[in-house]
This record gives sequence, C-alpha cells and structure tokens, in this order.
Amino acid sequence: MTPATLYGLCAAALVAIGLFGLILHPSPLRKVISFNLVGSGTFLFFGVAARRGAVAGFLGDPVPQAMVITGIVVAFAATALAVALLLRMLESGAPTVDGPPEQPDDLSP
Amino acid sequence: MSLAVDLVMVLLILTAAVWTILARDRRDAVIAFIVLGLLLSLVWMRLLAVDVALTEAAVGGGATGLVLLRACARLLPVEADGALPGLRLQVAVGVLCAVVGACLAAVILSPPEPAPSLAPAVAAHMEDVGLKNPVTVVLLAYRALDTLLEKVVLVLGLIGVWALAPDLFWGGRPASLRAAVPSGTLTFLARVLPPIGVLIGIYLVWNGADHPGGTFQGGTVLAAMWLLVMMADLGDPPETRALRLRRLVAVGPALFIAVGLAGFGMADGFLSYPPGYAKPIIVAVEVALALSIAVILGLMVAGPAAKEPDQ
Amino acid sequence: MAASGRSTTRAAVPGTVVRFLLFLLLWGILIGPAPANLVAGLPAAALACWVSLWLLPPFGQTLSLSALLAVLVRLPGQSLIAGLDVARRALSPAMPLRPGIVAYRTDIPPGLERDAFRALMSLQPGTLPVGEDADGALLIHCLDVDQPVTHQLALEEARFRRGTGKGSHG
Amino acid sequence: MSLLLDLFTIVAVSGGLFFFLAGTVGLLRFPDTLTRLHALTKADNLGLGLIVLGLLPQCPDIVSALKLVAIWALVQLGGATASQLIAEFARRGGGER
Repeated sequence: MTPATLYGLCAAALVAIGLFGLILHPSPLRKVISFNLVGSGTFLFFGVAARRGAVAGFLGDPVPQAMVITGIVVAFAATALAVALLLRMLESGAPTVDGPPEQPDDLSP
Repeated sequence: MSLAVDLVMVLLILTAAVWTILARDRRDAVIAFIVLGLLLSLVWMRLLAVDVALTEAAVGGGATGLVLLRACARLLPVEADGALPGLRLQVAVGVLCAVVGACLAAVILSPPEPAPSLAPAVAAHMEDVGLKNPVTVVLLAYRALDTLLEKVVLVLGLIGVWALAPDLFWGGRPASLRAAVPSGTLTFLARVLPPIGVLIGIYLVWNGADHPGGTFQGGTVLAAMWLLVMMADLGDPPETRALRLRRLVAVGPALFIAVGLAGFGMADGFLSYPPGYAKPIIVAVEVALALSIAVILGLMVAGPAAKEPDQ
Repeated sequence: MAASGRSTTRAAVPGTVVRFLLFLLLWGILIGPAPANLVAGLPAAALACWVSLWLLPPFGQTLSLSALLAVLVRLPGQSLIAGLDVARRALSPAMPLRPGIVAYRTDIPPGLERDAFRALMSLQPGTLPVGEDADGALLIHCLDVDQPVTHQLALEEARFRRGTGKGSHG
Repeated sequence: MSLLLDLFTIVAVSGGLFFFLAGTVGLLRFPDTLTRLHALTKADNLGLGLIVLGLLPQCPDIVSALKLVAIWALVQLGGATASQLIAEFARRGGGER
C-alpha cells in the first residue's frame, strides 16, 4: 500500500465521521464543525488524486492542489457566514439547543 | 518504515476527528478541530503539496478555528451540548455513514489506470507565463476564472456577514475583539510580532510566483497580524462603512476583472495575458489580491457591525 | 516610558534606520541575497518599519546594545539548563516536584519593558510568570520552591536593566 | 570532515528528540496545568534548539542556516508568550471545568 492510498482511506473515514456528526448533533455550531470535517475529508481526496497525477517532472498534479486551496478558502468563508448567521439567530431569540447568547458588553451605544 | 509514520498520522487524525464529534464541551470540539487542521497540514507535506499545507495551517486550522472559538466565547456555557440522540438512531446513522465511507474507500482502492493528470497541460502553460510555481500558474493563469469567482465568493461572503448586523448598527464597528481580561503578555506579542509578520506575509506573496506560497497564505498571515493587534486592544475594528476599507476589499477582485477584460483587447480573450508581460501583470494582481484577502479575512473574523456608527 | 519629547525625536532617527536595516536583513535571510528581490524587499522592510514604529514607538532611553547582547547570548545556555532540569524531573521515577507560586517584587516599571522581562523569565530554568498580584508584584510559578528563585531573578533583573539603560539612567 | 559534521548532526538531532520525549513524558506525568506548561516549553525549546543546531552543518549556504536560526528565534518568542497566556488563563481557573 502506498502512503497516498492510506491517506485516501483516511479521507473516506473523515467524510464518514463528519457526516455522522452533521446528521446527529442537535447543536448548530457542532453541525458547522462536522461539516468542516466532511470538507477536510473531501480535500484530502483531491490530495490523493493530485499525488497520483505526479507526471511530467511534477511532484503532484497542480490542478487539484489549486482547487483545494480555493476550496479551503471558500470553506472558511462559508463557516464565517454560518457562524455569524447562528449568532444572529440566537440574538434574535430563536430557540435552539445552544441557548441564548451572552450580550456583548459593548452592544449598548 | 515510512508507511509506519503515515499510519501513526492517520491514527492521530482519526482520533482528533472522533473527538471533534464526541466531545461533550463545544470548546473541546473546536480545539480538537484545530489540532486536526494542523495534523492535516502535515499530511499535505507528506503528499508533497507544500502550497496546500501552508493554506491548511493558516486558513483551515488557524482562521476557521479562530471564528469557531469566538463563537464559543459568545455562546453561554451549556453543560452537555455534545449529547447525541438515542442509541438506536446513532447505530442507524452510524451504519449509513459507514456505508458512505466504504463506498469512498472502494473508489480509492480501485483507482483508474493510468492516473489522470492535467500536469502536462500545466507544464505547457508554465512556459508562456514564466512562473516556476505550478500551483500559482494554475491559480492565476491556467484556471484563473476559478480563482476570480472564488474572490467574488469571498466578497459576497463578507457582504453576507455584514448584512447580518441589526439595522441600527449598519455601517458601525464590529464587536471588539479584545480579550476578556487585558494581558500584558498579549500586548507585548502584539507590539513585537506584527512587523515581522508583515514582512513574512509579503515574502510569501512575492515568493509564491516561483516557490510554494502565494496570495492566500501571505494574505492570511497579514490578516492574522491585524487580528492580533485588535485582540490586544492596540486598535479597534474599523467602521464597516469606511470608504477606504471598502476600497481595500474591492481592489483585488476589481484589478483581476480589469486585467481579465483587458485580455480581450491585448491578448486572446478574457483572462489571457499579453505574451511577455504575463509575469509582471500576475505579480501586480497577486499583490492586490493579497491585500484584499487580508482585509476580507480579518473582517470576516471580526463579524457584523455591533455598534452604532459614529456621527 | 518616553522621556522628554525632544530627546525622543533625536533618538528616533538612527533608531528608525536601525529597524529598517534589521527588517531588510530579515528579508534577505528569508528570500536570499538576489538583488532582484530588493524590488519587493525595500517596500516590505519600509512597511514593516512603519508598523513597528506605530506599535512600538521609540523609547526615550538609550539601549545598551552590548549589555542586551549579553542577555541574549546567555539564552541558549539557560535553555539547556532549563531543559535538563525539566527532563531530570520528568524522567526520574520519584518525580521531584515542589511546585508553587512565588511573588517577586520588581523595580521594572509596568509596560513594555516589564513584559519583555517576563518573556525572558519564562525561558529561564524553573520559572514561569503567571500574572501579577494586586500590588504589582510578579507571580512566578516555580517547579521547585526550595530553589533560591528570588535571588536568581534579582540577578537576571540586574543584567536586564543594564541592557535597557536603566542602570545608569536612574 | 563531512563525516564529523554528519556525526555532529546525528548526535545533536538525537539529543533534540530526547528532550522532546522528556517534555512529552513530563506533559503526561506532571500533576497540573502549570507544571505541565514547564515541561512543554522548557524541554521542547531545548529540543528544537538542538535540532536546529544539528541541522546547521547540513545547510547548503549561509542563508538557509540563518533561516533556521530565525525560525528558532520566532518559536522562542511564540513559546515565551503562549506559555504565559495559557498560565494566566489556568491560574484564573479557566483550566478547571
């Protein structure tokens, strides 16, 4: 077995673990974290494909590598948006298992 | 022997992942996720993808972890938020997820032969552009449209975050990032480190043309320095309505689009570079993009406006 | 921390140049000596210098470079002693630990100078600053409170203050 | 000469690994957060220092050697401040949950 194959199996396990948390966790924040796990597993898949595509003197196929870089940044943007949405939802009193947020000290003018 | 190292890495990663899901306390889950991000960046080194390793460490573990930790601090401590529903449901979902995982594993174990690769196409492109880092060539020349759209996604994401501010606060400052209790140690770090970080951020951008590094990695380092200064209370988050700030957000994508449109007149079409001038144009676009990424990432961590704008 | 305004500006000009050159040196270390890289290196060092001047305005006191260097040169040796000390305690079956917090009264005024001293102390053998009490004394966590910690710290403080120019300055 | 340098590298890097091991043992054995912080910062700082020292003769040129030293210095700064931040947090009872 090559290291790339081993990490491919690890990627499959990461996706499965993340999916488990995404479906079962009642708390929205934990769902966001689980979703990021699924994302990490998917990126690792691309990494394995890139490593296998090492031809023409390259250490890896640069196209999937560039896509993963793009993907990591987009995943960050999605996470930041989701967290902001979640905090706003709790501030406006939506009932969730996370309970109401603490009022930030500097909210009042 | 070398496979043993990989095996240990995989076991550590899976432990961190399981802990992320099973931890009772949400802060423990976030910390496990940050650890996972750092381990994954080591894996990217093992897969010889240094550019991705840098991005994973800076954005995947670092910036994402910071956003999640801030969210934890803003939520009331709840004892058992890791409580999963009943055992029967857990088993059912567990089986479902195991099946999905097994299918993916089967794909990994029966790969297509020969392995598909676009590397030769990129190699052909590299000579036209004159850059030595293939990943940068893909990001800014071979598949530049993807990168441009991703910048647009970043700007839209920031607008989305800002749009979540209550109407009263629109255009005001985000909630302060300062630590709950002021710490001389943090202030010391925030006074000494940022100049060095700025230099390293610029180095990553400049070096990215020919070596691992680039706009994302450098921009994230710059954003981290800005956030450190704000956390140590040496500077407030800026008003989100400030025109200068909004120009910084837009300068990278705008220059990228302008260069792309100029390609119609001066080269073969959208986002193609005139022969001979590709490298200086790409470096200019990269500098502008790094600046915009730094500002966007910092503002995304800071969150929507939480104060009324000054009169 | 800053003395009178006039002496600050007079000391600031060479200080700024020194900082700029240090950042340029760091740039050279990062990217190598190729002159083509100076195109980015000069503005980068200038920007870093500007950030540094903003966050860390020049102090109105003269630093004694030789004395500061003496403090820095001692760091690797102290790192060795500190590491050996921890390794001995961690690996010995009896695990000889007498942990506790010692209050240490320092003459270094609060601010950057004290923070720098605290950072330095955290690299010393057996000591870890954990905060300050209400009177402004430093709280130091020690692995072994039987060691003459306070005496040791007083020696370090004297060395440190020679570097920051307070020894002669008053 | 090069054999001597290689030997130096092997000895120094092995020493560095030993201190990383000792720091980890301390992390697992020491009784509370503050003592564990001692184990981590002191032993790992020395471990990294020895590894950097051992790798210096293997550098192809002076610039890469200086780069290694710069990395060591940055980690010292990071370790010195991060350990204090965690210590302050732990002393305020943040560690007990």
